[in-house]
Amino acid sequence: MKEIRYILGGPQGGGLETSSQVLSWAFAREGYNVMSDREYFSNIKGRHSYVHATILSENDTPALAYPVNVLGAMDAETVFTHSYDVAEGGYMIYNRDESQVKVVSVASMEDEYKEILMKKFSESGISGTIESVADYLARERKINIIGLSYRELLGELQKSVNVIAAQASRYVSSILIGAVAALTGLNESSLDYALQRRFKSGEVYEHNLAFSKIVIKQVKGSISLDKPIMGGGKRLVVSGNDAVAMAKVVGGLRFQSYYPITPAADESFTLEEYERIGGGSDSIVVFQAEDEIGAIAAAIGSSLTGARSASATSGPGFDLMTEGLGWAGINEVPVVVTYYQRGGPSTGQPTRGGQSDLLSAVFASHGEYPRIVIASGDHEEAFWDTIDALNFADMFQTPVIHLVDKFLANTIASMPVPQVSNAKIGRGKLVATNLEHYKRFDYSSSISPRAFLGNYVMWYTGDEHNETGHITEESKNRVMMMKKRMSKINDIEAGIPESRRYSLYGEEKPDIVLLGWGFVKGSALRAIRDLKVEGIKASYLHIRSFIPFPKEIITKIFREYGADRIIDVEHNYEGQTGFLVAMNTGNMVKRRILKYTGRPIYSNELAVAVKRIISGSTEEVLDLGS
Amino acid sequence: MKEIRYILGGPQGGGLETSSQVLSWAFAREGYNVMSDREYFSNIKGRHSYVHATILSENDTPALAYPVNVLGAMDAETVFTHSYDVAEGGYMIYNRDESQVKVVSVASMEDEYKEILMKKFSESGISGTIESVADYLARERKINIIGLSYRELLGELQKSVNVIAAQASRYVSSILIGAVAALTGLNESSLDYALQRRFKSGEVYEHNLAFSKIVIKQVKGSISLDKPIMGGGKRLVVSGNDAVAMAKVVGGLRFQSYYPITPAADESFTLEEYERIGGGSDSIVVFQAEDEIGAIAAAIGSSLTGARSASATSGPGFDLMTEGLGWAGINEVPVVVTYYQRGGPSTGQPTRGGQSDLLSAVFASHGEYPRIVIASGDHEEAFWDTIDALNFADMFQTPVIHLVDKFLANTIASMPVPQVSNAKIGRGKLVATNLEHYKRFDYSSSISPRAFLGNYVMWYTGDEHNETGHITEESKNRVMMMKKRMSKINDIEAGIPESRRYSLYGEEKPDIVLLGWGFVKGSALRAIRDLKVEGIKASYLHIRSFIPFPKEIITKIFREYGADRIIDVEHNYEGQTGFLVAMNTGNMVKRRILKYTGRPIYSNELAVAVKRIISGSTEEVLDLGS
Amino acid sequence: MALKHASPNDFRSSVWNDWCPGCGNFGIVAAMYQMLAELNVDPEKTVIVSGIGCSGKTAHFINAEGVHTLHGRSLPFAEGIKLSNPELNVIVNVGDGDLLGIGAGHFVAMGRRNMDITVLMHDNTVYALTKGQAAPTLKRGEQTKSLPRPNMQDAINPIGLALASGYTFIARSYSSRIKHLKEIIRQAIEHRGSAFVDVLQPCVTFDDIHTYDYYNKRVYDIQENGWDPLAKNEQEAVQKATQALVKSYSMDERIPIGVFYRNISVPTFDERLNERLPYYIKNPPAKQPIEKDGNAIIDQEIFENTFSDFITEIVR
Amino acid sequence: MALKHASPNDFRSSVWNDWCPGCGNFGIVAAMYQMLAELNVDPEKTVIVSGIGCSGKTAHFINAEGVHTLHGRSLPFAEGIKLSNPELNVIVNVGDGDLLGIGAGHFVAMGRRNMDITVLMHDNTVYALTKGQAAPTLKRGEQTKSLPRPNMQDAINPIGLALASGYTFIARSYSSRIKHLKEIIRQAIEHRGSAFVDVLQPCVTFDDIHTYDYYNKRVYDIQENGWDPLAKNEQEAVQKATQALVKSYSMDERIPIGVFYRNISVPTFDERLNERLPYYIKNPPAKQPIEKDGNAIIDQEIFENTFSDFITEIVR
Ligand SMILES: Cc1ncc(C[n+]2csc(CCOP(=O)(O)OP(=O)(O)O)c2C)c(N)n1
Ligand SMILES: Cc1ncc(C[n+]2csc(CCOP(=O)(O)OP(=O)(O)O)c2C)c(N)n1
Ligand code: SF4
Ligand code: SF4
Ligand SMILES: [Mg+2]
Ligand SMILES: [Mg+2]
Repeated sequence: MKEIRYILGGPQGGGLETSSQVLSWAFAREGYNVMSDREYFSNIKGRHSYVHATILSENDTPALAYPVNVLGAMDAETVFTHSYDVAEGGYMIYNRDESQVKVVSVASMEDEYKEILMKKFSESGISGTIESVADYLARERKINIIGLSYRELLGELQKSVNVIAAQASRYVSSILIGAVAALTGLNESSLDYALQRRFKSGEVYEHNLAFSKIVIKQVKGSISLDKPIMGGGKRLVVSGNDAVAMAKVVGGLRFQSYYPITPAADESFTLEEYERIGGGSDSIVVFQAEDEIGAIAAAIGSSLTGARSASATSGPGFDLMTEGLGWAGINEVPVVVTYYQRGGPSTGQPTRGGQSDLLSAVFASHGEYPRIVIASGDHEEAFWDTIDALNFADMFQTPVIHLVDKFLANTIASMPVPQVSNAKIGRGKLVATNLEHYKRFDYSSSISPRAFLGNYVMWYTGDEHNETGHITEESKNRVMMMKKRMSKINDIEAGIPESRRYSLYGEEKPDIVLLGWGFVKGSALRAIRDLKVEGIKASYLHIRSFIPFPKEIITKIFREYGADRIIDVEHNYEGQTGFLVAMNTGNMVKRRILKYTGRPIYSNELAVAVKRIISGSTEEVLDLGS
Repeated sequence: MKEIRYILGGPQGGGLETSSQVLSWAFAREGYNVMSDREYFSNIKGRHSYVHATILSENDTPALAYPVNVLGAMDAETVFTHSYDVAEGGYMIYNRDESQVKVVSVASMEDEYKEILMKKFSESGISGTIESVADYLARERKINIIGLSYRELLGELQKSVNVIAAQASRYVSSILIGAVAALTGLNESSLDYALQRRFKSGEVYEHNLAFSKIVIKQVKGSISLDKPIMGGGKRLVVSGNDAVAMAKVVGGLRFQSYYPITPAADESFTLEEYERIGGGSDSIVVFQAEDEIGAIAAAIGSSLTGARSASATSGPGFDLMTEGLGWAGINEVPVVVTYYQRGGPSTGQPTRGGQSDLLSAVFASHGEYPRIVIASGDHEEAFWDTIDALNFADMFQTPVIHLVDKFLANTIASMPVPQVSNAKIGRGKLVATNLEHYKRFDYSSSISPRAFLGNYVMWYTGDEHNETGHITEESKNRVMMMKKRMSKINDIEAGIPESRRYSLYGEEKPDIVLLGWGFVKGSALRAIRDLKVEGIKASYLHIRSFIPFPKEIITKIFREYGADRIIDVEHNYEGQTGFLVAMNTGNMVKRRILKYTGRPIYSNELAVAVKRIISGSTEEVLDLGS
Repeated sequence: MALKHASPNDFRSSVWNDWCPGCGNFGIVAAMYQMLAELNVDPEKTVIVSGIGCSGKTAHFINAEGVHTLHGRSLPFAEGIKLSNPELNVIVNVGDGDLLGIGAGHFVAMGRRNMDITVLMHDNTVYALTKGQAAPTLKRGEQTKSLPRPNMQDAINPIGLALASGYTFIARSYSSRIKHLKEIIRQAIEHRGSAFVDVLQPCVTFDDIHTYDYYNKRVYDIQENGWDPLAKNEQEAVQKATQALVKSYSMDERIPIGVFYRNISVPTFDERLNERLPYYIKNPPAKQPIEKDGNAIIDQEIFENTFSDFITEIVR
Repeated sequence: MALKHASPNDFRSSVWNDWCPGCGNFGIVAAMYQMLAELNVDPEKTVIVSGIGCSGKTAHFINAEGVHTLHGRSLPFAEGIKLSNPELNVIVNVGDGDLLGIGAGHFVAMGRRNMDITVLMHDNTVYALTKGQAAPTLKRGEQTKSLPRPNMQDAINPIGLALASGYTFIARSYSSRIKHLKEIIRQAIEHRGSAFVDVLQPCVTFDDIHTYDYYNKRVYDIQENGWDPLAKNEQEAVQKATQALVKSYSMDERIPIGVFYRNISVPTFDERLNERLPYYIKNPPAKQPIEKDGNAIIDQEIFENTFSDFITEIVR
């Protein structure tokens, strides 16, 4: 097979994330492309969480899709939850000590889901025990069931490495490492490497290594995964949070303020870890503020001194930043907000993903000021977009909102090691030294030469002001200052070319054009390839910037193909991109594929939905995935 | 003349507001229609402020326009500032003791304006003293100059009523009352009435009355203002703030939270004054919160108990409310925010007007939830819209944003006394009593029956939840709950008919259609009448609701007249309504008349701009008024 | 209506509790179940307001009105509820990050009002639900499990802050002394005015410093040591407050729990309102009818009388 | 660069001052002009940060860097400035409504950090620029000119709140005792750490209670009375803090001014940061070059070394 997919599930806090990292590392080292999504509740311990990974032998971005080839279950809830997720001929690894556990007795499972499952089970003739599920899967769906006694395995571990029972039980999640390694025939050396990478040398590493060998011996069966195409070289294996953090370091960030919020906070922790840049005398100040209002205010204050400054947050925090953004806007302060979208509205689905914050980002804060809003579709884009965001902020002296989402943030992916020589740093228009009288808001051009606090006396105010930054309410000045400030919109239009605002993939003369952004990318690219096999010619227009908007290309595709052949694909309810398409081009989006369950759009459900749309449906709402 | 206009100016805090109120009352009592705008700096004492009023003998809404028939100046700055505002044949009253004061020496005048004026003066051959201005106006512009010695007048007052000099000087602003009364031949009894109304009986009343008589004797000249058409009955004379406050009382508001902000706060003070409803046992709790975050949170909390609840704020405060609004949205809480727009962005122009907060109101808060956004164009609309807002909130169980602006808030206008029997109160779907198990978010319909805290056990959470209000992250429930909640958008579309969303005025078969909202109304109505005289047939489409949007009528006018004959008129830079027109109908606005100086659009400049557009201009930016 | 002879279990909701096994929050909710049962409160007249955090889930675990609000905003939500229906018994369960970090401004403001609301702060020294960052209760230099470096900010002294803000009942308890906690909660609820309880709550997942062991060794009851927290007038208030402050500073070796301060000389906010609006407590906003057969209850006459200052009769 | 022999007038900006005649703010800004001149500071190295209110305009009246921020947010703006360029001398002029009303959360937070910033609170008991509503410094029951009813909320004790929040320099002065005020400002600026000065400032337009007369009769200097506010270690800190608190409560008949508390045993935030980032003070964020000829200063080698934990070599 060119690719395999697996789901590993277990209770939140049970070590699953670690297992998934180890496997990602091991596969990446072999030269596979890896994409591993993590789904979890807003909960610290006990609720069901899982990783959903695709391992691709080809040199392309893997997409998330169903069904999977392997389901590895730490606990009964995983078996129940994902019973219908495995492909025919696939494998399920579970704990046979739990064979008699019943779905009704799984306290941590939400009632809503329990009801759905029990209904399905009864339709499938499943009595409700783990055993009955396993039997059904083996019988009806030709799935290879591998029931292991986790108790016995841990017993063996105990014997072989001399740990006490309580400690051994911490290794349950490692069973899944062994199982996947065994089925895919992962090189032992790669596994060893990945374990070392994760645990360094030491006891835990050794126990894990020993344990994986024990498990591998027990797991019968194999999946023939093709050898990877990539033959050598270096790869980066990162989460979206990490990719952004790295790029901020490269891009010259020197101040990051934040207030903890899922799924943004991990970016700040990574920055904190690498705060001493290259171990030298340069460093980034990472500042935990008392709230997001303080975070944006501090980032703006810092930016006034000349330090590249940013914050990272999610919906609730972003709401609190809106007033500050307006101040940055009227004062022409470069500042970047990395906006990690999650399921909204309000607290919503704090650990699930979404793309429903687009409009609130585009229109944040009262009044009018120029701003830039860009969005990233995968880890590589996120890396380079972060650097762009910092440059754009300086170039246009205005706030930049960089939209990413929880899917990206928490997905681990392999990508090329960035060539940092490609990372250009432009600080924009800075003032020449030794001026007699400095005017921060000099009318001579829309972008006035910038000086930093500490060098010239200057004034800033959130009130409308004159060239020197003092308050004035005079009408003519108001018109001039508004025009100067707002005409940066033209500079932005001119300075960020249309080609930077989108990417177009797929067929040259498509029957159907998918329109999407952010994390839709991976699944859309895969779906159009799959559709091609079925004889459907589709292309994917990936929006990378909302302000400035890719007006020309969108106008062109509407003109060339007509609204009926354009499908907006988004992780939200309203198809928000459609609003911006109308606003910018006057074209009304007529067909939509939407998903707002907080789970990512999978390429398989997307392909099916596209076909439904082709057959006449105007809107498809997706809901695959638990 | 059918109408007269005057400007009265003086230092902020110098009693001007009072003089203007007295005159408004006096004219209203005579049966005139009155509209009196107040322009002032974000300053407590000393900066130039002025009132700009139109007194109309016909039974129609007066519009603000230039030039004026009378300029009454308390101080030199007023003379300089408004030198070019008086019509030929008009009057200027000033303090001849200040004849030698020079424009350069007026410290309180902003440098930007001083420069402009000095340039104009030198072009007009004015040397720069008050006297030189007066001479110029008399000579070149046929303006009747009435120079009074304010010192002598106050001296006379001192003699006649026996006050000390320091006290007498407080009456400078009253000179303007006398002057306007004298020129317009205002009935003495009306003036007496108005003074009593303002000061009750007592010394200040008496001094004012005596003083006005002294002044009237000195003022030579007269303007023949037609007798008013209205023959009797009662009239309301209110500011926009007051009209909204009254309507909240009538509409059943029982809780208002606020944090002081210009120009919203006066509404809350009026509510506080009338907190004991009709003097009975009912009352409104008016709560000064610690900030706007607290204000919206408290209003939502209050609403959960069943009390009709609202807050009032302006841009900076609204930004801080966005997170709370999202919570109200996901929890389906009726709550009203009266949004007084001022000049933005950021602190902007705190005491000036604008309409630049439309998009931020329409898209406030991350994620997606149903909301209603309505806007009022004059005092009467503001009154009835306030009651609608309260009803809509209850009917659709969702936040309602009621957009007004500083122009409306601070303008005093006469209007009919509302027939409160027309004020219907609909509390929406309430739960029948004595339920066994209450589910706040019952799926049975998009609007679930509502119960109040204190009656049934129920749960609310900002997280996605199930029917009982407990958190759930399950996918199917998410889809159902989103659909239930968001489909209120359809209920809103169905429940608020298209005809409620706009008003159409003017010619049946127009050459030009003006599109506007809010305070544009008065000037637009006047402008289309003036244009008619010049042979231009225009109509005015007044948008009263943005969510739901008047899609049908706008689609219709674009179809019938074409984009080239539709002009968007707004108090902002971008023509924000155009974005919403595109979004809702796919039509792109092509012509715009915009003003963003913080001063209202005057009917005369609007008419001129319309003609320019007709002659081919695509955008006109207005800047009349100091 | 109140349950007859309510048992603690009657106040347990049907929602599965997903706190980590061993979490100190279990002790807090257990004490609440017990106290609500003992007080035999009406579940419909008792509102549990919470913020966002592990602690915020408390509202869902209790069978009473539950309002799970926004991070940092539990107090103004609670105040709105109380203001419009003062008959309701309002209890706030809130995290230390939520209350004293993002929510500190509201905390200070409520003290100034002495609103009759009980605030139970789940003091676990971390932002638990976001995975263990330093909360404002963590001392400088301490490095709990998930901190990459020792904490850089000083801890707030919650008792000191409550004193400065004007809370009239200020206490501390400990989640695993359930009996003590329960009694403190009772007193806090029964106190008329703003009551603040700092509940020491081990977070077994992220806080490896302030463990059960840590607290068990250190806590002692200041009432057992004879401290009388009661202030009956303004003078006593200053005296008790400063002494309470001195007590609150000793947190390293021995940790005082118990009632630090109780001031009964300050009118509550509903009393203050009732002075201004004489029918307020009897007839609060939530209980007033606002319509009759779909019409406003304000008729033309009331309207014109009320707003007579704005109305003029045209006289020619 | 610093002006040679600067005079107070050198620090006066060209902006017309539009405060009401007689406003207490004039005294504050006069004291600042004098002190800035005496300290002979560099106008470019001195940043006046202000909030929104009459007080907020101060930044425009002073000829030094001026950052007039948002209502309630002056402190986090100031902190961002200080954090990225600790060389700058950051002084905050802020209203009492701004700092202790909407901004109270930030006030508490900064105390925890002991950032080396001076906060001068213009204490005029009202929200002046919005026309005289009660600020958090106005006592309950007081009814200043534009209040329709007596104030319903209790006043904050600013000294008490600053103590509870961890400020290490806490003082009070009075706008018309310019010499005293000037000296207090000097000490506040010279103090290393978070300094808070409660400046009594008559608002002649809206506050008819706390007039010059009112204060002139009541203020007395606690230093003249012999109070030594200095705490040199943690133990002294508790002792001085509680005594300072007792002093701060007496506000009705006689109003103490002077330095209430000064603690030199707490490291400032830049010192804390410097421990973690050893070159921080010498080479802070604002001073680091981030590009060379338009390229990132991080080259491929540094990048791969730094992030080696994320990089793998493909091995088949
Ligand atoms: C405005 C906003 N910012 C950040 C968050 C993210 N957040 C969720 S829980 C939490 C921390 C909770 O800590 P604490 O209040 O101490 O409660 P605990 O989990 O420790 O009980 C944060 C910061 C949020 N929900 N809203
Ligand atoms: C978020 C926000 N809310 C409200 C306001 C309106 N506002 C302007 S000045 C002011 C009060 C200022 O009072 P204070 O801080 O005491 O300063 P003072 O004018 O008394 O010096 C307020 C509430 C604002 N600018 N921003
Ligand atoms: S993370 Fe800590 S506070 Fe949260 S449930 Fe677990 S132990 Fe309790
Ligand atoms: S309103 Fe008060 S604080 Fe503001 S300038 Fe006037 S006197 Fe000063
Ligand atoms: Mg906590
Ligand atoms: Mg003040």
